[in-house]
Amino acid sequence: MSLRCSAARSLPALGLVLLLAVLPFILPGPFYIAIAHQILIYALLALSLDILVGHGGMISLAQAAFLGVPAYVYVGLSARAGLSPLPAALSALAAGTALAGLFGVLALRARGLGFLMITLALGQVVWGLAYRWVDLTGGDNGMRLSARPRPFGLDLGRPIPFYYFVSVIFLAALFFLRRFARSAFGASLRGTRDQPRRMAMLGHHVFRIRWLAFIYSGFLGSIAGVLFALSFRFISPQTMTLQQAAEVLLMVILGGPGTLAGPLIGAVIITLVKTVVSSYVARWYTVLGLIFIGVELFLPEGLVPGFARLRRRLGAALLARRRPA
Amino acid sequence: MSAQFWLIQTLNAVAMGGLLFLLAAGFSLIFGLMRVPNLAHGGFFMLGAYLGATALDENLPFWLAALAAALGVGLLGAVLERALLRRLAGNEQGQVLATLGVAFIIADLCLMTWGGNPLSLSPPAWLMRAIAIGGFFFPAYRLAVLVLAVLLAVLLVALMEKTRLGAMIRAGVDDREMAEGVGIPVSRLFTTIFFLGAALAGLGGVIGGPILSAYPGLDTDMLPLALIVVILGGIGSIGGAFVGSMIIGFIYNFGIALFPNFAYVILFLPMIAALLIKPEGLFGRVPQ
Amino acid sequence: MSAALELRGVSKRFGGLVATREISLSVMPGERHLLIGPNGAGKTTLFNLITGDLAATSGAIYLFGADVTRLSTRARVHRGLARTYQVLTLFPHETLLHNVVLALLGMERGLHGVWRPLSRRIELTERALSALTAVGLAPSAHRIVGETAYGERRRLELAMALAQEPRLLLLDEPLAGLSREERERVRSLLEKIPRSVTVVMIEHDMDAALAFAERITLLDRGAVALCGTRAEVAADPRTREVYLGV
Amino acid sequence: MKITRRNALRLSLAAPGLAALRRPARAAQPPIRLGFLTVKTGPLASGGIQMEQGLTLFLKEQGGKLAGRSVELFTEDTGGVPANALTKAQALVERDKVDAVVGPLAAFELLAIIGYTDRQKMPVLAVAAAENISQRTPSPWFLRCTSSSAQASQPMGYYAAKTLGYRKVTMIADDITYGYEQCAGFMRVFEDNGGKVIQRLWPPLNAPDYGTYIAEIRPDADAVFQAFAGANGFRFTQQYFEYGLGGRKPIIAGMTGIDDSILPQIGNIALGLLSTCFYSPALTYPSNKTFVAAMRKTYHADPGYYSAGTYVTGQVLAAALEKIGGKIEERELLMHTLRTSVVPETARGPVRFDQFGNVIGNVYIRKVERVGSWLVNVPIHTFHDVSQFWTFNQAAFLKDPVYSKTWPPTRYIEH
Repeated sequence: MSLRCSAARSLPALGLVLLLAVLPFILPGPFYIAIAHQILIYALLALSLDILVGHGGMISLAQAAFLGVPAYVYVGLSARAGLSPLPAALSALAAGTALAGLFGVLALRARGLGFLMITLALGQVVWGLAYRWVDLTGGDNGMRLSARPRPFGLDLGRPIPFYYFVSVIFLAALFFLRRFARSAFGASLRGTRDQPRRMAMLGHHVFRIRWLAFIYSGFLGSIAGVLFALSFRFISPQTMTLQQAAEVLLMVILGGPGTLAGPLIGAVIITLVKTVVSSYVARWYTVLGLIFIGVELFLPEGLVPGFARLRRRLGAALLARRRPA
Repeated sequence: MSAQFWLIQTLNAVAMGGLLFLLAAGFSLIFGLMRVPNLAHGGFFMLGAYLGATALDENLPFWLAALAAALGVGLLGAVLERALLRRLAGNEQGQVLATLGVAFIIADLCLMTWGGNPLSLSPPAWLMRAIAIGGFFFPAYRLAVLVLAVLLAVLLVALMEKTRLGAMIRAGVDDREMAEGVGIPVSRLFTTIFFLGAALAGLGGVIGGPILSAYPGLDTDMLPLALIVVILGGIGSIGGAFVGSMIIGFIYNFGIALFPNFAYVILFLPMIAALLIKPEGLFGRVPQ
Repeated sequence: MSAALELRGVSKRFGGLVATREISLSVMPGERHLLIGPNGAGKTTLFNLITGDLAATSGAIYLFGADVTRLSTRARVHRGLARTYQVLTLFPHETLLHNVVLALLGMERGLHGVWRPLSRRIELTERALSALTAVGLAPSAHRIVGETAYGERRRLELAMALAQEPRLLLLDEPLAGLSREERERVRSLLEKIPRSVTVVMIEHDMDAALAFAERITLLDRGAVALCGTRAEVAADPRTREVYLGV
Repeated sequence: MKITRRNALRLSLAAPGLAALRRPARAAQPPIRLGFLTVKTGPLASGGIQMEQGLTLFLKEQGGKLAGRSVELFTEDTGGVPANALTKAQALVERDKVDAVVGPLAAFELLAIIGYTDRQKMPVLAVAAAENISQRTPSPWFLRCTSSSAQASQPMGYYAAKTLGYRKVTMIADDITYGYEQCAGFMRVFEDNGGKVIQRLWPPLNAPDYGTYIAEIRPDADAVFQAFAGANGFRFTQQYFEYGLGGRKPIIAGMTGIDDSILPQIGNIALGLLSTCFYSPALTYPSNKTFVAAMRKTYHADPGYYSAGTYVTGQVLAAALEKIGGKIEERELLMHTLRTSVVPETARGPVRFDQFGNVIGNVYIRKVERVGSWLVNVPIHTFHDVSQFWTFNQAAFLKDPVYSKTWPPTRYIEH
């Protein structure tokens, strides 16, 4: 039974791997492949935020900083200091993760709206620094990256190799998050979300659990940040605006916090509306707003859990109808 | 720094504080009483400014234009409460997402209706001048805004503390079931609160209009300010919101005058500090 | 031998309101101690002070001879403290087993891994199962808490506390709201707690509580009105005055 | 909502049937696919919408055709966000297979896409003013028909010192590169000609209020040079008058500070204000008269920096395409022709281009006057054929760092 069970659980995962593998051959052209890898990068950022939001119950508006700061570090170190890609990337990850540690120490003193506001403020401070510290960041002009690296002779400058590069990293992160969700740490983190006082009474170090959640979240978010720098080959303060932070949060809430598929679905929808639908619908901003409202009215737990509920209910209704017959 | 510098920046600070109170009072009311983090508040404010600009274009007197805009935005708020937020009671994430959705739509429809160019709102003619104070000039209108903010604060405190409506609102918020048990129409009260909060935002938009003007992006410029004021002032306290507004007015004006390099973060650093020291806000009770 | 729990002049004020006033109390290892008093006497507040959920305004708290007044809840738990709640405080969307597993995880030192699935930690599952077995919940181990009966949840509270192998156990009305049958069941579970565990209990069911307790403290308006053996307290007129008679 | 916006545009701009009748030889040619990056949502939308107005008016005027080929216009909204600008540029290049791109609006958008468009060998006819794209880090595929940031502020520096006779000036601008570059150019020329910049103020882009800054303006300044963009220029000017400074300390503005698109909103207080720009709606060139009339008729507004920018860009592109027989697909030829041709008659006057693809053309010092029922920035002085290098030696200019907050260093500001 356990064999069958785990096979059934792996089915969606296998489906995703397959889909990502064949996607470049289905999509009509390189533009859509670029959109696909962008979606994966935003989805990775959303998944990293979901550690805080979905598993930790901490609604943060600072996640865009983990897109921006590692990207700045990567571009700065490789374009200005001439560091080779790997050490530059590792430094970027370290910087992003360290920033997460700092954010955690500060933000975890507050709760509820206070937490939301302090993360908003932290994100804005980083944004403001990027804007104003012109010598280091290039101000609003930002910084450019001349070329993507060529690890093992793989030319990441071309769309399809880069897409697969991002896909593999994304899948690895997804796999990690799946383990994370089922691990002892994941269980403890959800415990602190539901009953923080009880968790302390059970001997858990609530602050440390939450702080580590920040670290993991920041680390995964930083991976998205480095990929962002490689994808767009430039970085500017606009990557860290409140708008961007809100967008990532919306991806999580839209798709369904605490699920693996939710942030991915949220990233797909929001990115597609922004990049593709906006080519055809002038009032795409209104479309996005209507999607948010519609989801909250009809599937308030988010798309993925909401549809699961609908399916269960539908299944139950079908069963009920079959029974008397 | 000369005495004149301190004087004029103090005037600037309190005038801006008054403006911020007009912005934040409605947010504080809705959040404090109903626990709804209404992220469409900036949109309400901007919509008020645009409606006011249109009303002024139709040659309505300024105060009437302000009332009309307040009424319009208030009605929108009431409708939103009935149709949308009512169904999301207690679902904080849902409220965040849904009110942001409303904010997006308001921003987009304003852009569609009024175009991208900034619109000016003319204050009443008798306030359109600068008053000479000790060797420099200060806009009369800003002083009027300050006076209005003080009046409004007094009025709101009186409404909440002294009137039957205020007593019913407080009862309904404290214990909904018990309030319903003694015959208070809680459902209508909640709509009233939302109407009032949104109308205040709309009013603020028109009153702030002659200073800020109406332009795309006014909403996102103002929303963080409303949040900061309410956080610093404490949640759900009109008096706190007033004090918070004044504090922000002073921090902003003296901050950027004395530390121009910190202009981008001047409001956020003190907020972080305040939250670290007193997470529940400087003047608020702990929200649970 | 030092006391399992000792309070020295512990007070707690909320603004102008005094919740507990200069409470001093000593509970010897292995003792069964009962806290009684009318509603609002400060019993649960006292528990919260002992666990560290609330910080005492003044006074000192000792666990097994060590001053824990400034220690976190967690540190006190790791010194052998456990409690149950009057208002059920469980993880309602998880299984009973998972609830106990969380209790066991809390006692582990060091960091929890993010890689190894919790379900593969057989030893944890087994220990949790045996804790559930001890309170008769083994058959319900895989049910979701939210779907179980109230009585079962009360026993789950107990199982979680006992799974932590505490040296000092605080029970906040473990019999509250239970049917007669369930009450008997929990009573016999309480009887079976080994003497290596010191128990402090708040309980309104006087028959059960008096049968269980050896020493009794009577709280009234946040202060200790009386403290003594079962017989002494039962005989004292003040008990009748502040509590039993009213 | 115009869901089939693209098709609608194709219908309205091009009439293939008619074209076939008139020019059978060219009818076989597929339409020119023109990409357009603009901003239609968010805070920068005002400029972006005007860009669209200018370009669509121009194409409509041409009957939807350039050099005899019908034009299919692909418009994309970047939202004013660099990452989106790049994605939209990719959409235009890879999905829509456009032959050239008009836009984007903001410097940071241009900087975000230029690496990509260069790799794709895609001609970019930008409005964005970023200095270095036409100076130290040039792009072979870049053309600008408007002005680099300092191209118009340098003449203003000269005019302020020599003609207006100002000795001490306070500068105020948005705290972004565009602001720094305009101010640096103004300061350099102003001080070279005997003036002193005694104060610089940099309000954040999202400053709620300028009262604090206005109160700080030094009393001994002869004038204030304001180089804001978009709604900020309008708000600053209005508040400046609110504080009673309007009548006593003149404002001189950069090229977007008191744009014609916002003049009606500023109202009569704007009368007499001076500004510098590559364009004025009051210019008497025939094509400008047509343009202004069309703008007034269609949009009830005068053209400003952004709409004139795309209109002139359209004229320059049209002239080049005429020269090469509409062969826009031959991009090297197109770029070469664009950069080497002299267009004697655009709405802004005659233009030609330097080796970096930046325009050489007139810069006008303008004064707000009432012309009929309209407030208009009327030219009062013309600097002819102004280059982005002003009168400086180009080689020496390029050896210096790019204009910024720290270059050139301030000489007369006390710290």
